[in-house]
Amino acid sequence: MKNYATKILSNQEISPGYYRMRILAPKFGADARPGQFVMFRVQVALPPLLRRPFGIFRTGFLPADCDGLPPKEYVEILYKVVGGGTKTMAELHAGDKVELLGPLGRGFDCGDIDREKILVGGGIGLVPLYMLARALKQQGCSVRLLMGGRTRDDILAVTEFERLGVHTYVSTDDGSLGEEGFVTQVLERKLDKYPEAEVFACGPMPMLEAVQAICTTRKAPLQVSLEALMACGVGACLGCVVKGAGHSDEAPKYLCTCKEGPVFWAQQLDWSKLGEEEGYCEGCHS
Amino acid sequence: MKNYATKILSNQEISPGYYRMRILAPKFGADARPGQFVMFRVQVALPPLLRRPFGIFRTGFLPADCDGLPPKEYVEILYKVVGGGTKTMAELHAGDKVELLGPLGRGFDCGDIDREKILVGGGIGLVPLYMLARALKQQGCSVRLLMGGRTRDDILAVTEFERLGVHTYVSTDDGSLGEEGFVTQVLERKLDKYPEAEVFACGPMPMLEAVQAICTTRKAPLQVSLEALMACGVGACLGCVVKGAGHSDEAPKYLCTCKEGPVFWAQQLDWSKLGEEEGYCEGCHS
Amino acid sequence: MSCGKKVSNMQKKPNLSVEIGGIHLKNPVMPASGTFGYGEEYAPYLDLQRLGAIVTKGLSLRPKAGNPTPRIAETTSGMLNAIGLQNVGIDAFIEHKLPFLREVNTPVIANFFGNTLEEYGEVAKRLADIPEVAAVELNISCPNVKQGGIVFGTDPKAASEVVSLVRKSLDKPLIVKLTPNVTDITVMARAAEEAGADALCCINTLTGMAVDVQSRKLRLANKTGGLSGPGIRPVAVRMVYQTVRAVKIPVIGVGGIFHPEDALEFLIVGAKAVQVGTANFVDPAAMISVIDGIEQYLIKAGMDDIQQLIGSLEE
Amino acid sequence: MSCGKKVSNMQKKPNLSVEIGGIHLKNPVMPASGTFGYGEEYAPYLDLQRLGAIVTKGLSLRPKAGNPTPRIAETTSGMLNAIGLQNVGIDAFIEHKLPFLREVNTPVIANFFGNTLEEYGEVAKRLADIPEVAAVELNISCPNVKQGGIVFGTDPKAASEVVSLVRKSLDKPLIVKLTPNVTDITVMARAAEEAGADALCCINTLTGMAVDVQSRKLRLANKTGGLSGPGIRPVAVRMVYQTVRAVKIPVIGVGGIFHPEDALEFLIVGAKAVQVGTANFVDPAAMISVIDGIEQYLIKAGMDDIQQLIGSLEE
Ligand SMILES: Cc1cc2nc3c(=O)[nH]c(=O)nc-3n(C[C@H](O)[C@H](O)[C@H](O)COP(=O)(O)OP(=O)(O)OC[C@H]3O[C@@H](n4cnc5c(N)ncnc54)[C@H](O)[C@@H]3O)c2cc1C
Ligand SMILES: Cc1cc2nc3c(=O)[nH]c(=O)nc-3n(C[C@H](O)[C@H](O)[C@H](O)COP(=O)(O)OP(=O)(O)OC[C@H]3O[C@@H](n4cnc5c(N)ncnc54)[C@H](O)[C@@H]3O)c2cc1C
Ligand SMILES: Cc1cc2nc3c(=O)[nH]c(=O)nc-3n(C[C@H](O)[C@H](O)[C@H](O)COP(=O)(O)O)c2cc1C
Ligand SMILES: Cc1cc2nc3c(=O)[nH]c(=O)nc-3n(C[C@H](O)[C@H](O)[C@H](O)COP(=O)(O)O)c2cc1C
Ligand code: FES
Ligand code: FES
Repeated sequence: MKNYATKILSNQEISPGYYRMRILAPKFGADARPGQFVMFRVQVALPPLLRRPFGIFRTGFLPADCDGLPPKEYVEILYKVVGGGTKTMAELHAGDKVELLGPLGRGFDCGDIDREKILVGGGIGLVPLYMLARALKQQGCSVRLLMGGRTRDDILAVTEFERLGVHTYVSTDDGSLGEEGFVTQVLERKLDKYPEAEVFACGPMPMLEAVQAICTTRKAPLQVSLEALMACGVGACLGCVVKGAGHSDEAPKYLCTCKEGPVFWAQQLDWSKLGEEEGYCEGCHS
Repeated sequence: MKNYATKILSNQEISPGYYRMRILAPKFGADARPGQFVMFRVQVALPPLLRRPFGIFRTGFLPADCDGLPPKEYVEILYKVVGGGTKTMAELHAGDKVELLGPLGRGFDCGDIDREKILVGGGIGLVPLYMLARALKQQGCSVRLLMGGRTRDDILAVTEFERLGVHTYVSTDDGSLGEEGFVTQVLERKLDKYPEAEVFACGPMPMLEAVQAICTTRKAPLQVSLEALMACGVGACLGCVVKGAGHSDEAPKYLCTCKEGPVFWAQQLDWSKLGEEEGYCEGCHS
Repeated sequence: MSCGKKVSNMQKKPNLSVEIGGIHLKNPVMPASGTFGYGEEYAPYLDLQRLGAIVTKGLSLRPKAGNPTPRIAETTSGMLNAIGLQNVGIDAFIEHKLPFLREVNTPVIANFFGNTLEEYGEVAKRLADIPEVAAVELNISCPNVKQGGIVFGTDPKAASEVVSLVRKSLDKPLIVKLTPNVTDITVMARAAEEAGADALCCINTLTGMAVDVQSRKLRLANKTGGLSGPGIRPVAVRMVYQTVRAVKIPVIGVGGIFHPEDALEFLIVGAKAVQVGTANFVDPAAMISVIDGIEQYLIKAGMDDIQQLIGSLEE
Repeated sequence: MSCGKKVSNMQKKPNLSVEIGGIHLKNPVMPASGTFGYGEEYAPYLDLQRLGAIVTKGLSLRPKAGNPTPRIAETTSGMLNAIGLQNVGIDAFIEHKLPFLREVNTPVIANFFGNTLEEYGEVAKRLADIPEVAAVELNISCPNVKQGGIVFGTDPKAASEVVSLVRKSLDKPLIVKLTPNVTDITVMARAAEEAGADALCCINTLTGMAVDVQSRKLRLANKTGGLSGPGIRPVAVRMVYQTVRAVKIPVIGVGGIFHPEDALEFLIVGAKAVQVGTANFVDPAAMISVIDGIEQYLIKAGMDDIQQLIGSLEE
């Protein structure tokens, strides 16, 4: 957990509007746990003023170059261009200076090694699931990824999950890739088949709400990774709070998404009020 | 006179801390007169907020590329890195988008074709003199450039003047290039020899003051190009004013550097109060 | 696809026109006083006929020399100015500036001020007689010149006095421009409304200061200056929101508008029109982009009249 | 060359220490309340011992939940916040936060507020008993919470009352933090001084607002929020300049400090210390750069004590 003043190794568009950026980060991998994130400082000059939070897609090493230097360790993030900050990021090049704070936050609990794992990702919400899938596979778990998106363009990095040995199921709202329909339909089918499965989800709020409803009915343990507007990322500003279970106007119970999350157990949260303001709202982004 | 939304053709360091930038600007050359300037918008994003004024060093055409396209017309500026804006400019690359407002302001009066011309440049103050020298040589005048600077590094583009057929005389405060001493000493010698000469000067305020004193004593006609803080460059904000001849606190006479200048006849200005705040102060830049 | 394009091409252009205190503007976008000279300076860079109105540099009875230099300083996302209301005076305005403006088919709003209560009244009387002046904008808020209005603009009684006097001196639409440097802008807004203002304009600049740390001197000869630019927009939007809810007369929003979205913020909270200031220096065509951007927004939102946008904030 | 380096290495380090209302700070740089949590949050990123002081998030008698979300919005070179003074309350502060702070060799300044006059008095009494609290900072200026002080901070009589009460309730150094949302900050400054403040802190956030033009909703659930960041610095410098000249007690400057030069502006106009707020979010080590930068400036300027810098403005 530190601030890396470092540089970009590569930054490429992987699907229309989606980018993959690799950032030099020696010794980052040893610290990072699945579901954690980083606060990315887009450029030394303003704007944007504030850093932007991004999930850690993975950490890794670039093979040693012909330059004879040792392999370079990197953090990889996947991001979607939604506003000024991400637009600026998409214009950055290898060699540009950036800053990174992390790894931050509370990641996923890997759960019971013997139970089936179902990972549900919606669009860019897939990001924190890769490190999780890798960790689960290393423990020997059986892992399924249900990946949903509006169209083909929103389906990212699925082959990378497959290479880990994860069973992947793709669905799109318009049927342009995989099954036509919502990822939650696939979830119901899989839970019919594996009623003991543990569920891990990240994606737009309507998806998370549907997943929560399904898991509650079926008593499947659920962890969700949330998003929120963040200024500090370390628990200092209290800007990123989300309503906890039992929250009321009289007795408010706010949880810090950056420090107590971004991953929460479903039962920690007040789902009746969650969708109103917090969480990742893909709709608002367009 | 218009706003060019255009791009950089090249941007190179020509001496430590000094840069030469070529900017694509079709049909710019036909409008530009010696001594005029442009308002350069460093980047579309902030900061810097305001445009920065730069003298037009020259306009020209890049030879037609192997791409078979017609020759590209450019505006060339020379700039010295002194603060945030110029620092950012030094980091720009060919192809980067920029904006240019111009040509702006009142340029030099070419004077009497039969009289000897003496151009006095101090450091980056040399910039507006190149187009002037070119115009004067085209008219068939005899032109001398007295170029001064603190050290060798401050002596710029002299060979370009020589190529025009201008007689050049270099002096540096530390003697690291040309004669050791102030450019004003050279001026006195030249005026001894050519008492009928007309003088054109641009450079740091102490230099301009010394040049003005010499020319007043010898009754040599003098035009100076001044600098001032500018917001608009077109006469709208009144931020760039300089004290005119006869200025007093009771009856202030302000002249707009951007619109009524940047070139003034020495007798238009109130020299007793000029050095206090206005004009190019190289000392303040470091 | 081409079908979609055809439809949007055929779509009727939304109505952008607004009324401010009885004058009709073809759209709600105009320059902020002091950032657009007398119109002429920017004529090479944009079509003045496209503007909702042209607002002049602040005028006074006699020519005014303004402050010593340096008069401007750039700050983070803003600029400080202490021009000191330098202007040609009402006579030279009529003689040298009006002939140009007369040829432009856009209403002229004359911004003005006085050094004393009486002077305010006298300038108003002079402006009353100029047919080309469609409306006047009374600056009671300039923070740069000691006699230039700071007393009027921060004290409701003084403001009321000067607005009443001007109201009596001319029967053109009267816009009163308020300063943000007050504890409660609604108090000033109501005072101006009661004294006879037809519209209000919020905000003038915030008083600020900057230091050159190398020389350890202030960066403006006048010590303090007025802060303008993108950095002040949140304060301006807040004050327009408050003012709109405090008075019945129209409010013009100004402060840090650079892009169409910035103007939309003001219109959505209830401003009937907007002024663009510092942005003109950075992008002389900023107002044109703002006008076009508002139009496009209306089309996208399915609104055929800007009235549907004004005050459309969902609360 | 190497000779020059040697000399500067051998040079005695300038003295950066300052006194604020009787407490000794090793340097004049500290975090602004609410931007540094309770210190612990930033411990992984900088050495807390290097700071002049640590200022806590605003504390109240009982835990406070704060405002609904969204609570923050980024604006041009600034941010709006409407956290709503969420804090753990004085008991949890003592139990959970103090143990950590006790181990850090840096004075702790407890920022606090109340919802009523009486509550202010009660928090003050509780803070009086905590030996680790070196000084208190009384927030009479938070613009976000209706009962959170806006009345106290903009009315000299109310401010005087609350400062007097707190003064009677504890005998630690008392810093009063002022709001910029007033017509004349010197009136408030003098009221606080007369009521017994040992030092003043200027400024808290400017009240602002931002609109999401797509949804046509305000970007903060609380509607208005406090504007902070680089954009407000010129306003803050001006108010510190005015306040320093209006009172005899020390003034702490705060508002938009990101770089050493920003802090120097405040010190040169007369602030005895500075606070860094929003910058901590962007660069957790910002305060360290500011401290180092001030030191380097003093060396270059040939000053061996920061007292030579403070108030060194040439006018
Ligand atoms: C813990 C966490 C992990 C995240 N991981 C990823 C990731 O791996 N890949 C990715 O593409 N995005 C991720 N995000 C979202 C990402 O931070 C935002 O998309 C980004 O900050 C938008 O910046 P911008 O300047 O482009 O947009 P802005 O111009 O700031 O805003 C554009 C829109 O995005 C919304 N928005 C802005 N910031 C956030 C935010 N922090 N959370 C949710 N919505 C926001 C705004 O409300 C607005 O509607 C994550 C957010 C969090 C909190
Ligand atoms: C008509 C005109 C023509 C000019 N031509 C050239 C040129 O050809 N080449 C060149 O290198 N420079 C030229 N200048 C100066 C150039 O505009 C400034 O150096 C530049 O704006 C500094 O920007 P900055 O952001 O790097 O510095 P800042 O951080 O803005 O300021 C750094 C220092 O430079 C001073 N400064 C800033 N702007 C100006 C200005 N407009 N005039 C004088 N001093 C200023 C500041 O007071 C400060 O001391 C010209 C200026 C004018 C008015
Ligand atoms: C250089 C300059 C000169 C100004 N002169 C005047 C003036 O003469 N009269 C006036 O009412 N406002 C004047 N203003 C204030 C602007 O009209 C406007 O209220 C303010 O700049 C905020 O808008 P902006 O952020 O878009 O610039 C001036 C502003 C600037 C920057
Ligand atoms: C997220 C946030 C929370 C804040 N909370 C408090 C607070 O609890 N008490 C207080 O007196 N000021 C609070 N402030 C105001 C800051 O202490 C400071 O006065 C202001 O942000 C200006 O400084 P800056 O521009 O350096 O951020 C808060 C500011 C921010 C941005
Ligand atoms: S982002 Fe600041 S507390 Fe979570
Ligand atoms: S720079 Fe605006 S009037 Fe000259």
